[in-house]
Amino acid sequence: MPTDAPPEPAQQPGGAGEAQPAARTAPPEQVARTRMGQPATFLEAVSEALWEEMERDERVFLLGEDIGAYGGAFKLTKGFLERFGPLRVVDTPIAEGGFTGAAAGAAHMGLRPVVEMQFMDFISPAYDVLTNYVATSLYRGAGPLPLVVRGPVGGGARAGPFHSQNVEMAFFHTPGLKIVYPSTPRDAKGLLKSAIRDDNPVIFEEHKGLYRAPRFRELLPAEDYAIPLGKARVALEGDDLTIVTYGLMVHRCLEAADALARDGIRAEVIDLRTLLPMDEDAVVASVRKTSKLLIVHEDTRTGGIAGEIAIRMNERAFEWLDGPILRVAAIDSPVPFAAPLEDYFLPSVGDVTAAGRYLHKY
Amino acid sequence: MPTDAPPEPAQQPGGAGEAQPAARTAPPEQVARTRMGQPATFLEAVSEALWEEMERDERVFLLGEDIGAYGGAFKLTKGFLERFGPLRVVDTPIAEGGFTGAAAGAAHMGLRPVVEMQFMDFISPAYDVLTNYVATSLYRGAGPLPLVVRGPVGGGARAGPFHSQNVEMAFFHTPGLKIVYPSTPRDAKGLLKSAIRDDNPVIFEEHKGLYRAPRFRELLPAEDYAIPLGKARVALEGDDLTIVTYGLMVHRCLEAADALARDGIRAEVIDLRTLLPMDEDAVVASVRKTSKLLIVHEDTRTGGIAGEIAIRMNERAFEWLDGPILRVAAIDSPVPFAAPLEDYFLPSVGDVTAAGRYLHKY
Amino acid sequence: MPPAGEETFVAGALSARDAEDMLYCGFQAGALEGAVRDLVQTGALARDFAAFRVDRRAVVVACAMRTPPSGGDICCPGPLSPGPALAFGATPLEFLRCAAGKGTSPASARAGGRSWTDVRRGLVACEGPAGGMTQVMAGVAFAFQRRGQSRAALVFEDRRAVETGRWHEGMSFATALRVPLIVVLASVPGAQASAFDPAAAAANYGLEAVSLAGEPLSRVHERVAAARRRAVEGGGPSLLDLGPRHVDDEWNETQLAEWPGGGQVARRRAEKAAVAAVQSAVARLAAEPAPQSADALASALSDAPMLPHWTRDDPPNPGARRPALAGHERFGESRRPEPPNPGDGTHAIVGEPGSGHIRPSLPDPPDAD
Amino acid sequence: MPPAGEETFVAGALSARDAEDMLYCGFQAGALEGAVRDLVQTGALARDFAAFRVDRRAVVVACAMRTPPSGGDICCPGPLSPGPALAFGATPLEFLRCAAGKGTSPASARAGGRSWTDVRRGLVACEGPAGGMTQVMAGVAFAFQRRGQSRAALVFEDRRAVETGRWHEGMSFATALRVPLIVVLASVPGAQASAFDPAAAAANYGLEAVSLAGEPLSRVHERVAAARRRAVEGGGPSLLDLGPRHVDDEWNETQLAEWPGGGQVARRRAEKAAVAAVQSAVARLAAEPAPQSADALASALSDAPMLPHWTRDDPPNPGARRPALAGHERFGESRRPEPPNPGDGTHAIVGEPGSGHIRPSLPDPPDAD
Ligand SMILES: Cc1ncc(C[n+]2csc(CCOP(=O)(O)OP(=O)(O)O)c2C)c(N)n1
Ligand SMILES: Cc1ncc(C[n+]2csc(CCOP(=O)(O)OP(=O)(O)O)c2C)c(N)n1
Ligand SMILES: [Mg+2]
Ligand SMILES: [Mg+2]
Repeated sequence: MPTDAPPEPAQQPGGAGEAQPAARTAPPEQVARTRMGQPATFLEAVSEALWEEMERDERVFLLGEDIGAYGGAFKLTKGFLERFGPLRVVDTPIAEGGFTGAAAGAAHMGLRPVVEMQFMDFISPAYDVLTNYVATSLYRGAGPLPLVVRGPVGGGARAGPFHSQNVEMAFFHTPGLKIVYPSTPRDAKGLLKSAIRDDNPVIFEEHKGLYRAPRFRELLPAEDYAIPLGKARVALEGDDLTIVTYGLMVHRCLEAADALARDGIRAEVIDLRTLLPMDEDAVVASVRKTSKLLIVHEDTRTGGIAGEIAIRMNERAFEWLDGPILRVAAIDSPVPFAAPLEDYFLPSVGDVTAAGRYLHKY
Repeated sequence: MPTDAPPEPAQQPGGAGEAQPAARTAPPEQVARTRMGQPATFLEAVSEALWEEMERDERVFLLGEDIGAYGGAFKLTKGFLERFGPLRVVDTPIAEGGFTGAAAGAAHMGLRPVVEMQFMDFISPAYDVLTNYVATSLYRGAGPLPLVVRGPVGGGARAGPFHSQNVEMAFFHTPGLKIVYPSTPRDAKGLLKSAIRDDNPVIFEEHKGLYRAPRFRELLPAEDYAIPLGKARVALEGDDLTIVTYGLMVHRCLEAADALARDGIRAEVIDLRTLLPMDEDAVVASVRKTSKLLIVHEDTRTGGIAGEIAIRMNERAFEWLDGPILRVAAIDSPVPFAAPLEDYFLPSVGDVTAAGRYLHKY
Repeated sequence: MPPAGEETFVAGALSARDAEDMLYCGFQAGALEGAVRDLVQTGALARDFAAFRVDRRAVVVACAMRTPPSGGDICCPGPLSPGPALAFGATPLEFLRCAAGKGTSPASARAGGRSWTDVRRGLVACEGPAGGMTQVMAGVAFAFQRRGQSRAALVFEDRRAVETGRWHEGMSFATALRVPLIVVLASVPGAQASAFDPAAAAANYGLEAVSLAGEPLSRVHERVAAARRRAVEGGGPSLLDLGPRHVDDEWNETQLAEWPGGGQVARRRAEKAAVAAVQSAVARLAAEPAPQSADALASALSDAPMLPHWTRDDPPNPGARRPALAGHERFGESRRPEPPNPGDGTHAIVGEPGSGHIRPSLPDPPDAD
Repeated sequence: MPPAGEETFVAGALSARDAEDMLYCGFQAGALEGAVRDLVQTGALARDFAAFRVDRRAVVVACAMRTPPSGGDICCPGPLSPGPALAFGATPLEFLRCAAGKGTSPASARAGGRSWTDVRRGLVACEGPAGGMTQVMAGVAFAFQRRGQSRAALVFEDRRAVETGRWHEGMSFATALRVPLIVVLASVPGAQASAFDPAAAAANYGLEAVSLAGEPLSRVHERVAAARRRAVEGGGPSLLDLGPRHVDDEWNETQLAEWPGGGQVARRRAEKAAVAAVQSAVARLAAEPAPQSADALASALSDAPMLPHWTRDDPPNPGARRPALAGHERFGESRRPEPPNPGDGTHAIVGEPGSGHIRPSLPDPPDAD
């Protein structure tokens, strides 16, 4: 094996020092909304957050399948390769465990990897490295491992059991991880920035149903802003009933709250935003005000996050409860493919409204 | 590639038809307790169940690392290779995902694989195939996949974060799986037999702290018996307070119940035995009697099984509750290695007793 | 080029009917490709299916596994590619039902895409992340070995599956146990070349990777049959690499003329029958009802209803979904046995292999010469 | 045998001090082996450590990575084998602390076994299931590539790691990106031979596996240095196979005599110093206090206390563990900065590499000749 053979040019790092961007190309369309003064979709907000964090901090880089030359399965990273070069937008083999492990190694060396799962369903091959190696690093004295694993989740896209999952409960039980699941473009951008700047590993879930839907478009702040992890948001104030939820379900719950309001029931809707660590104080405060708690999640019922919220409220707000803590969730089943089955499987506005009425009467 | 090359003899199946055992050797010591009229340890009970099911049903076979020639890391399958041959006691490569996937294939063909994880911590590389492929098989119309994944779990053995985990919450959220976690030799044998005979995939957890401890020895029924999955056991009757638990913690809770009894508090201890599906009716019945519920699990706190029990009791027994549903669990941390740290991390008899006293007074 | 010393293809080993089976399946694959394109245009199928292609050479591989004296082999078709499934007896209607999420039986409506596991007919569906089916099929092959049966397992993987740990763990199991498994790497057109050379990947497992790139159909058939013989005789797994696809090369005049039984009459007969079968499937699909949402409630466990509880003496539980519908009668309803439909293939029965030919008896087309 | 055309070992490239460093580390490894055996017998260490062995050739490999002009390399020692860690500056006391679960700093008491990640000194601990560290170290190597640094990553794996999908995914990443990673397969004595040939496994990734089985120490050193040069020059990863161990062959008279600077004086000086260092570590270990259980409560997150909540206006929560102790003051206590102990190595600092030699300056032993 002669050592003086020249390295293959196509595979070479950009230069001797820090990799330089190939050229200061114009920002691609999906990261230019805010600077053009236009409202951004959820997908564009995520894209803007990635772009701005990469411009702000050269340690930030992306890894994933087809994110470079192809621009990502959802075109979320279109134009990133041209701007930041192949050492910061890394096309990987189809090996989610392998590239998540590699991201951990890069984080040990002070880089800040953002791993894309093409669909978050494919995080399962990385379950081992995330729970055993990444989540335990700080605890083992091996230093913090700042890395973000992000990607599309959720049902409704007729994508069947392997491209529709919510993954929070696979990781919710693992000390050392944070889990973020935003519901609006504004939150998505601000929370993703915080996740990238956080010293802990963060799982970041983006609901496909929010990605491009025009009705969720928002004008985002022109300045650099970050939304702190671990803080819930009161999406709607009310004092008859607390509905705790997150992600796409926030919008279903707001619709249900509208319907309830027509019956004179004032529901408070809390968007958790960060699932782990959970903003327990926000839920406690609301439950002590309304004395009724309904939890709504898109993920399946048994072992869902509603349980943890229920026992925490038993621990901290039992005396204030005037009714059972109830939940609306998907049915205990893999995500069905056919449209009528999937619609039936997912929690609907009607489900939430019915549960809210029942609890209010209780 | 000539096709007439003779196969390598060492790797050949035993014969043309079904593999025959090498010889009817005498059963090894660890499966002979009951037939010798002696009490069996938990480990021996597991070993007996495997042996008897393999004798009863030729479709049953074992796969795992070092289970054959070496007899298993805990010597639980010592002598099995000699009796059942290499086609029913299969030494695998170190590839938990690979051999669990292979077990699924064998189950498609009507065999009944029992997979050993050398330590259940190493089930994490098989997380993907278990949750995506195995658990969804029946749902997808691909037929039931009868397979058991079993192995040692739990802390207290000074084995550090990678050989001490409890794995139930990694799978509790997955529809299509069952999870069993016995607390006594008698239950271990009877439940493992049911698990092997069950048409669904079953995760079967065996606490290392129960394996060899002489004080847990029990005389087992001489006849073939099976304990149905999904049925809890009232380990101690009482009407002041319900303690729901499972595995090694059953014994800690019984000790705590003794201490409480000295204060005149009659605790009812329910051993769940099967975690999924959960015997909710048994818990409901007890809570409606005692009106107080304490849940104790060795696994870490956040996202533990206590949450699901709490919300189910909200759904079905809220009117009967005279105090908050509380829990005693391990601290949210990987399992510590050093003895004083591990002891502090794990729930103790004192913790349970204190919580029981508090709840009784509430 | 085939290495020297290999046995040569004996056309006579194929009966005329076997040869025609292969033609029929190949033409069916082509007709299905066209039908899917049309259904995407009309909106009956999702846009995801626009890129749908069937590798005709994969059809030939699968047919070769069914050539006597074989029987009872199990095949896992590649992701989205129904070619091998057609050769193992799946019908175009089954494929279209899966794609459209139609049908009253669970698989087609629930899992979508490719949910046709039916071990009776020798089919295991490819489901889940890339690379994983090599593990599962290694276990199928192990079951044959364990029972001393002369059967083999066949699995198709995308070429990039060799990048996954799953694929390697499957290969490692298959090699260590020397099970009768044939792994075929196939690519859809335009597939990005893998960083890894399948030949080297095979060497890792002490195998020789047989490249079938550019080989004529008859040679593909022959190599598969040889790998199968080797596997059932205890020689262990094989890796066959179909190479990058060149659609026009794989099912053309020259290729077909060379095929035994590939004469004009037989070809036209097979093609007509295949096209007719696909047309009738398209028509039936349109007429089929959408699935009942009650099906979504059938349990993921074999022995337990999945309904949220709702009993009279409990406080009613609005958290339970659609309580008005949640009575147990309703679940019972969804468990009513379906009208028997043996060709449906969406209900798996674990047991012994079926046998025999998969093509319906074909009448000569009226215009046969 | 080394292939023809390879450059030959230039002993002069090693300074006397580098050569002696290697001797020192090798003797330290041996002394540690003996000390562990003794501590198991007295019950100070768990019986698990009875089988503890240090591969001296792995020590040589690690030392070769530290030979100038190298610097800033990162090494992940194999499971349980501290040899390479000693070469990268871990102390015998650190190893013994980890094994005994002693020490006041988090790593040694919390994770046990081998928790000495300290990238300042170039150490990443091997933790978790077999095969996984190849992935992590591929990422470390990527960081070097990304920054255009002349550094390389070194990872030791058990030979059976090649059976895991994790190892393959790590190799696939490293090869696809051509990162400066050197993978060494090592076995403890008695290791079962793998079903897989490392040379074939290497070929799978377009690499040539260099077998170091039976090679003299100087040759091992030379091959590693060559692989390192190749890696930092952009030539991509290498796979070195130390082969099955033959303990008596690897650190004997013949081997040592051939080593540059392996003359009697240097050898005795290094050996004496090494033995003394281990003895003093054993003595210090015995004197160290057991860890405080409060340490178990330090958070698994960098920015959040892990204590169960307990505030005055809440109903008190007996589900919270040991409520009497659970005040926030107590947590604050456990966050008090520890007395600085730069050589402790259990607190990782992410940043730039350290440099310089790892051996304390050694006085000549009194009986040196
Ligand atoms: C484990 C896993 N990760 C990700 C995916 C998503 N995925 C589906 S196809 C594909 C690309 C496959 O590339 P290739 O094999 O070259 O086929 P191509 O689509 O390029 O023709 C990916 C990443 C998957 N199916 N499985
Ligand atoms: C993924 C994974 N599975 C299981 C284990 C448990 N385990 C520790 S050592 C070992 C055997 C390793 O065999 P080998 O590499 O031959 O080394 P030996 O112990 O035989 O010397 C196993 C299975 C592990 N560490 N990682
Ligand atoms: Mg491609
Ligand atoms: Mg071994």
